[in-house]
Amino acid sequence: MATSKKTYREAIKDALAQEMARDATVVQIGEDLRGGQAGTNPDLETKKIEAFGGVLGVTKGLWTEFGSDRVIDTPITESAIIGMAAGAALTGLRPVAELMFMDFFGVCYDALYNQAAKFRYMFGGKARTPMVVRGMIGAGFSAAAQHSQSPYNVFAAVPGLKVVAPSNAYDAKGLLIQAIRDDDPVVFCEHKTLYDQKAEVPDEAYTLPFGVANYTREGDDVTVIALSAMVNRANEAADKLAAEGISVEVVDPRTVSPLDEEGVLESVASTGRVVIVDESAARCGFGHDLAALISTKAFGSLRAPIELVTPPHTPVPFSPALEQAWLPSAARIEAAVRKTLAV
Amino acid sequence: MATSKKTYREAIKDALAQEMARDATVVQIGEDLRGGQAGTNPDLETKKIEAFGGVLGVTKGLWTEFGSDRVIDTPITESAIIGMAAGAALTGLRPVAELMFMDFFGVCYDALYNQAAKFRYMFGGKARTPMVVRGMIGAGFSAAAQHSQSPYNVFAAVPGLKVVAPSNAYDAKGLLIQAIRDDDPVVFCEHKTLYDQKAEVPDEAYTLPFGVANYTREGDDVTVIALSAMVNRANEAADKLAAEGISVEVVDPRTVSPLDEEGVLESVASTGRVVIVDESAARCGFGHDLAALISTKAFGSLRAPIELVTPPHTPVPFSPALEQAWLPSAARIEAAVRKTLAV
Amino acid sequence: MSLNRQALLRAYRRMSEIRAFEDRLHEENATGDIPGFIHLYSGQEAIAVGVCENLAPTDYIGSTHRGHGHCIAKGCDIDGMMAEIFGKDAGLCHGKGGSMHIADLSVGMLGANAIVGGAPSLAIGAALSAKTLGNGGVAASFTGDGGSNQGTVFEAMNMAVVLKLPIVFVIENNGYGEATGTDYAVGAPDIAARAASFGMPAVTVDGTDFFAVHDAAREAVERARTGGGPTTIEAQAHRWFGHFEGDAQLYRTPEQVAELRATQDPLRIFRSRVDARKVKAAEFDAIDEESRARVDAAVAKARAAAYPPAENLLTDVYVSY
Amino acid sequence: MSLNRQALLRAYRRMSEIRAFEDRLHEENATGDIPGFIHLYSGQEAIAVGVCENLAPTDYIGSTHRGHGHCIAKGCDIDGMMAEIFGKDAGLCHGKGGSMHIADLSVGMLGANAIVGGAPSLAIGAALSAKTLGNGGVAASFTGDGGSNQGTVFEAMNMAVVLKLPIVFVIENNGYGEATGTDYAVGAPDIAARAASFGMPAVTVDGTDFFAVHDAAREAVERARTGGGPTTIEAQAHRWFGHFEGDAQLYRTPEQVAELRATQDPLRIFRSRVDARKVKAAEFDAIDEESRARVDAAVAKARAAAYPPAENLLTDVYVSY
Ligand SMILES: Cc1ncc(C[n+]2csc(CCOP(=O)(O)OP(=O)(O)O)c2C)c(N)n1
Ligand SMILES: Cc1ncc(C[n+]2csc(CCOP(=O)(O)OP(=O)(O)O)c2C)c(N)n1
Ligand SMILES: [Mg+2]
Ligand SMILES: [Mg+2]
Repeated sequence: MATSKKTYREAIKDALAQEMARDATVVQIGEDLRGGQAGTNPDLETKKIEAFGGVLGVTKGLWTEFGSDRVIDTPITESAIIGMAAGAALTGLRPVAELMFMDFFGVCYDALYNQAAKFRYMFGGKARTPMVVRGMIGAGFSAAAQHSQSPYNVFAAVPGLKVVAPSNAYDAKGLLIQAIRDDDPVVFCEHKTLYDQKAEVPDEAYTLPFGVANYTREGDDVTVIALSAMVNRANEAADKLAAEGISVEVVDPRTVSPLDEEGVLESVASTGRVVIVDESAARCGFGHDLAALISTKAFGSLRAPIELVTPPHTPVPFSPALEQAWLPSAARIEAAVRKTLAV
Repeated sequence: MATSKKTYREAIKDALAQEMARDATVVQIGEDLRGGQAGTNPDLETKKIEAFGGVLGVTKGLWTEFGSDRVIDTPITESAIIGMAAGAALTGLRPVAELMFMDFFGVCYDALYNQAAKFRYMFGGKARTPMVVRGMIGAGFSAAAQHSQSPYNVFAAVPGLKVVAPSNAYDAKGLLIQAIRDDDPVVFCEHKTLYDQKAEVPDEAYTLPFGVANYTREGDDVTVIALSAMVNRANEAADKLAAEGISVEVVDPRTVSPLDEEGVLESVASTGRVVIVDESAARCGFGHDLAALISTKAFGSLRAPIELVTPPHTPVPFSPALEQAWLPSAARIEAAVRKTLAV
Repeated sequence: MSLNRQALLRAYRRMSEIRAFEDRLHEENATGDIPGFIHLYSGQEAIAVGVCENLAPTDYIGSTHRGHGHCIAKGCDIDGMMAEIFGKDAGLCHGKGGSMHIADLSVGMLGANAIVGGAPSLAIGAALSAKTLGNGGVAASFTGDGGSNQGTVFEAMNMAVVLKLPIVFVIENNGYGEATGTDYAVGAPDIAARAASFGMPAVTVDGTDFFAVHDAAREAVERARTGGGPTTIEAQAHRWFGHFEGDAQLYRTPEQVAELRATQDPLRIFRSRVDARKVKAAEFDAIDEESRARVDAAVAKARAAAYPPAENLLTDVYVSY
Repeated sequence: MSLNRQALLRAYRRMSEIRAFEDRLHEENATGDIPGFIHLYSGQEAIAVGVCENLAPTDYIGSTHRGHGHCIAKGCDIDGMMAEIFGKDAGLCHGKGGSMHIADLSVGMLGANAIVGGAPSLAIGAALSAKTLGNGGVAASFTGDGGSNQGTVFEAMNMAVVLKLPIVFVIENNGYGEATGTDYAVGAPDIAARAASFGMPAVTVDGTDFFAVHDAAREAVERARTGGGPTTIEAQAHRWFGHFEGDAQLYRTPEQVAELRATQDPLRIFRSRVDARKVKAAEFDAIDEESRARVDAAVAKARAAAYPPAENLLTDVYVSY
């Protein structure tokens, strides 16, 4: 397969465009998806300005290519967006809904967690709800407390939902295509600080399976488990430690749900020491989920206490000075690795 | 203090009535709170039928005592209810909002987690938001997938929220009075299967502090941590095991957030064996949070892997046959205890 | 009222089946053998049937906690419904859903819904599917007067207008949300006018009158099917039982309910509106008899049926995981 | 327009300060020194000021992501605002909130809000406090045209009607929600009429005309204060800058913006409507000069101010924990 350097943003757009071209039942639903074209500005109509692709810029070009019936621009009404996507998924479409910031799940969560996620079970297996909810997660851009959260822990707690959080452009494309083709509702979390990061990405469509962790680097001494933007920080710490001869294995689960339990446990079994890095929450987060998994199922192979590196139990602060301290840093990961080795 | 046998329901009602009498800024907000009196049925107006106190029956009598201005009956619009409560709390009231079933948080979560919980931090400490959101949690009554959940794990993940889940009438009254007097937003989770359970409860007002676990029974061999309705099941298992000479300590954290970390760790230190029983979730639940706490902070004292007893990763099924299998049972707790002892 | 004899009989049969189903459930519930909560539809039969008689099996509806009537009207199997309500494996949802989650996509029933106001946004999704796939399909959602105050309902209305979706929003105004009067909870002078202000045609009809509902729905469905966008129908009809089985109904007197049953019976009104030369009273009586027998049989089967096997607890969460 | 000289000068000063603040932020943002996103209010000054001039410091407002104008109009300290926007410890929220969360309860400002449609339900809470405490207070909420489609906004309107709360819902219709036109996203023919259908008085006013807004708001606030319940005011005025700083504004031409600035300048319109014998042009000029100087000083202070110390990360989450 031919590949090229693509940003995480481009990789996502690629996935959307290729799946829309392949399957006429795939539609995009979201706010401002044809921004610049909506409304009835007479001075613009003739100009054929390309829609800017939503505030994320991710869908740029899709409206021009597929038109208003498949790139569906909506009012600012997330509850109707997600509910409509769920209803459409039940009845023959494969909608991809853009939630912009995942933080907005608070205004539309019922449609996702009580409806879409539960249809199949409540209806005794007689429904499928193939939909994707895409949106940004993550701190780092001074977007403040209501635009910087990473609630994938909340989504992963919901039986019926699948939850994906790619850490690089290659994974993003393959996992998003999988998400669109998947017959279950998928929450696809895009970290806002990764959009401009590039990787070598195949030009053609490909899928990556859910529930398969990626060992972004292999190592013998300590397992560091990290997701999404935290993977870079983990690798940064690992680089630093490698210079001192400390060999760190970095495991990126890629999908929070399903979780590659085996992949995680295997690495833990081989190193016996674990650092979990997680941006979601200081309480009841994905990090705690991993710690529970390991402490219940790999207790025997642990040679040191698990180290959990999360943000503090505070909202995300606005000021960059505080926000940088809020985020798990490479330095904190490094310190945690050393701590597990000191036991 | 004089005490009397009271149901969990009566204890809660007691707390509400006494706090309303004490403090004129305490108001109740919810659907159907004066049901039976609302509307303009001319045949009823003269009859002065007592409001039935909402579908939970918990607020029965309050409307008669305090009137429509303090027992505020609302349309079925949870997002406006919680938002209104948050705004009122910021500006001088101490609202108690009844959400009926906590499962409904999906239609109003923004007001709780993005607004009320974050005001104080976002506003640099210049706000207080003394509000309580009360509602039912829990499976066991065949209320099916959208009326049987226990999302306190989701709430506990939110910095700024406090989360309470009493397991008996005595705790319910003391913790609810504390919640109303507390200056932070509190989510108060009432397990629907506990409403008719009785305990000896002081007639006067009293508070129980948040963040203080209750050792419902002391023991030497294994620590069982359980919350809300699971406490009864844990004690049931403990009774059974006691007959065989196995001594189980049952720790009820009572508040999910703040969590009595010390209280939990102390027990674990003394027994070295832990079973965690949790109804919230099979992934990213409160049980995982506890397991993470213990495995990171009490690793050295653990003599066996932590056992985690949760429901499966499925929605709550309707049919009693399945629902009973869904709920963590005394038998499963018992088996888990034996397993930790077998190591 | 240009329905032919066959259509009249079919419509009456549906209404009669709903009545028999609900009246019987009222009795069955008293035995304590029905798990959970049930909300009965008696008194509102003409609404569900008046709307659904205008829909094809390939059209979709979204429903409420008070969904039995909608299910029957849309063609759900009565045995399957009854078994579901009893929590049995033979139920339409294999006992996993219960009364508040009965669904059958094969007849276009997107599910009862335990979240008040849940249906409209799902139904506009079905309408979007129809529009996108260009199959001429139409969707309808049912919401109560209480539920009509939910924000998501208004969002769905606005979305439907903006996207010109083929949908009919049915608001069933039965005077109460639980024990709270519509006159208290709906601040607007008029539910239909409120919907109209979102930019769509909206009408109010007598929900005890099948023909009034049917006419309004026919017009609305036609408009939707021909690309004319959404319509709201507010249909007014009181329920005869409590909010749920167990409701003491403090908010109204037994006399008021008796009066209701005497004067606002959708079945009796239906009969009175049909020319006795077209359909004889005995024919209606026979249908009622058959409905009761149909429901008898369903109850017997449901009671005899097995609960779901324990291993089913873990199935049907995902298509694949 | 029965305002005295002092009131006129005060109102103009507020509008002038908002203009100076926003125009300056536009420049400051280009330096790259402002963290996060900012949404500027230039062009809409008459709305915030026209409303807030009718409110006492003890009255409350809830605001939006485009909140600087509301903050200044309600009396927030300009130095504190600027420092907050720069993320400094001297900010009104000690750098923890930023542009989208500026709040100062001591002057009745319940916070800008990064959730579109967030203010109305919070503001009815403030109105409930006023009603319950019987202190004669009033609340107002600001929401954009885009936000006016959010379900929670309609819920708040219905609740306010039902409980007869002392509140004014201000809908600022500036023609766009991000890059999407109001004519597309609002399916209703008329935002104010849609609000009126919920059972309250609702008017549409020219949001570039301080006096039109002020008159409508005075009436609404009076109604609220005297127990007459809620009112909605739709005020129409375009913003001059992009949705946020960085918006390429593909949806309108530079010529359209220039035309806007030339013909729909709320400050110029204000001046033109005031009798030159009452206030001289030079006086207005002097106020503009002072506003710019005020903002100059605020920027200088904000730039010189310290970032919050690291230990502040953990404070102010709870009152007690
Ligand atoms: C979001 C949500 N809020 C509250 C409830 C509890 N509840 C169930 S039915 C009901 C009353 C609904 O009234 P209405 O919409 O008029 O329907 P009706 O029962 O009259 O058919 C309420 C409040 C719920 N199930 N979901
Ligand atoms: C719930 C929610 N949805 C979407 C957004 C993203 N967003 C921020 S501002 C905005 C446009 C708001 O438009 P409008 O209400 O008209 O206000 P304006 O920007 O024109 O002042 C959007 C969609 C958000 N912050 N919150
Ligand atoms: Mg009703
Ligand atoms: Mg706007």
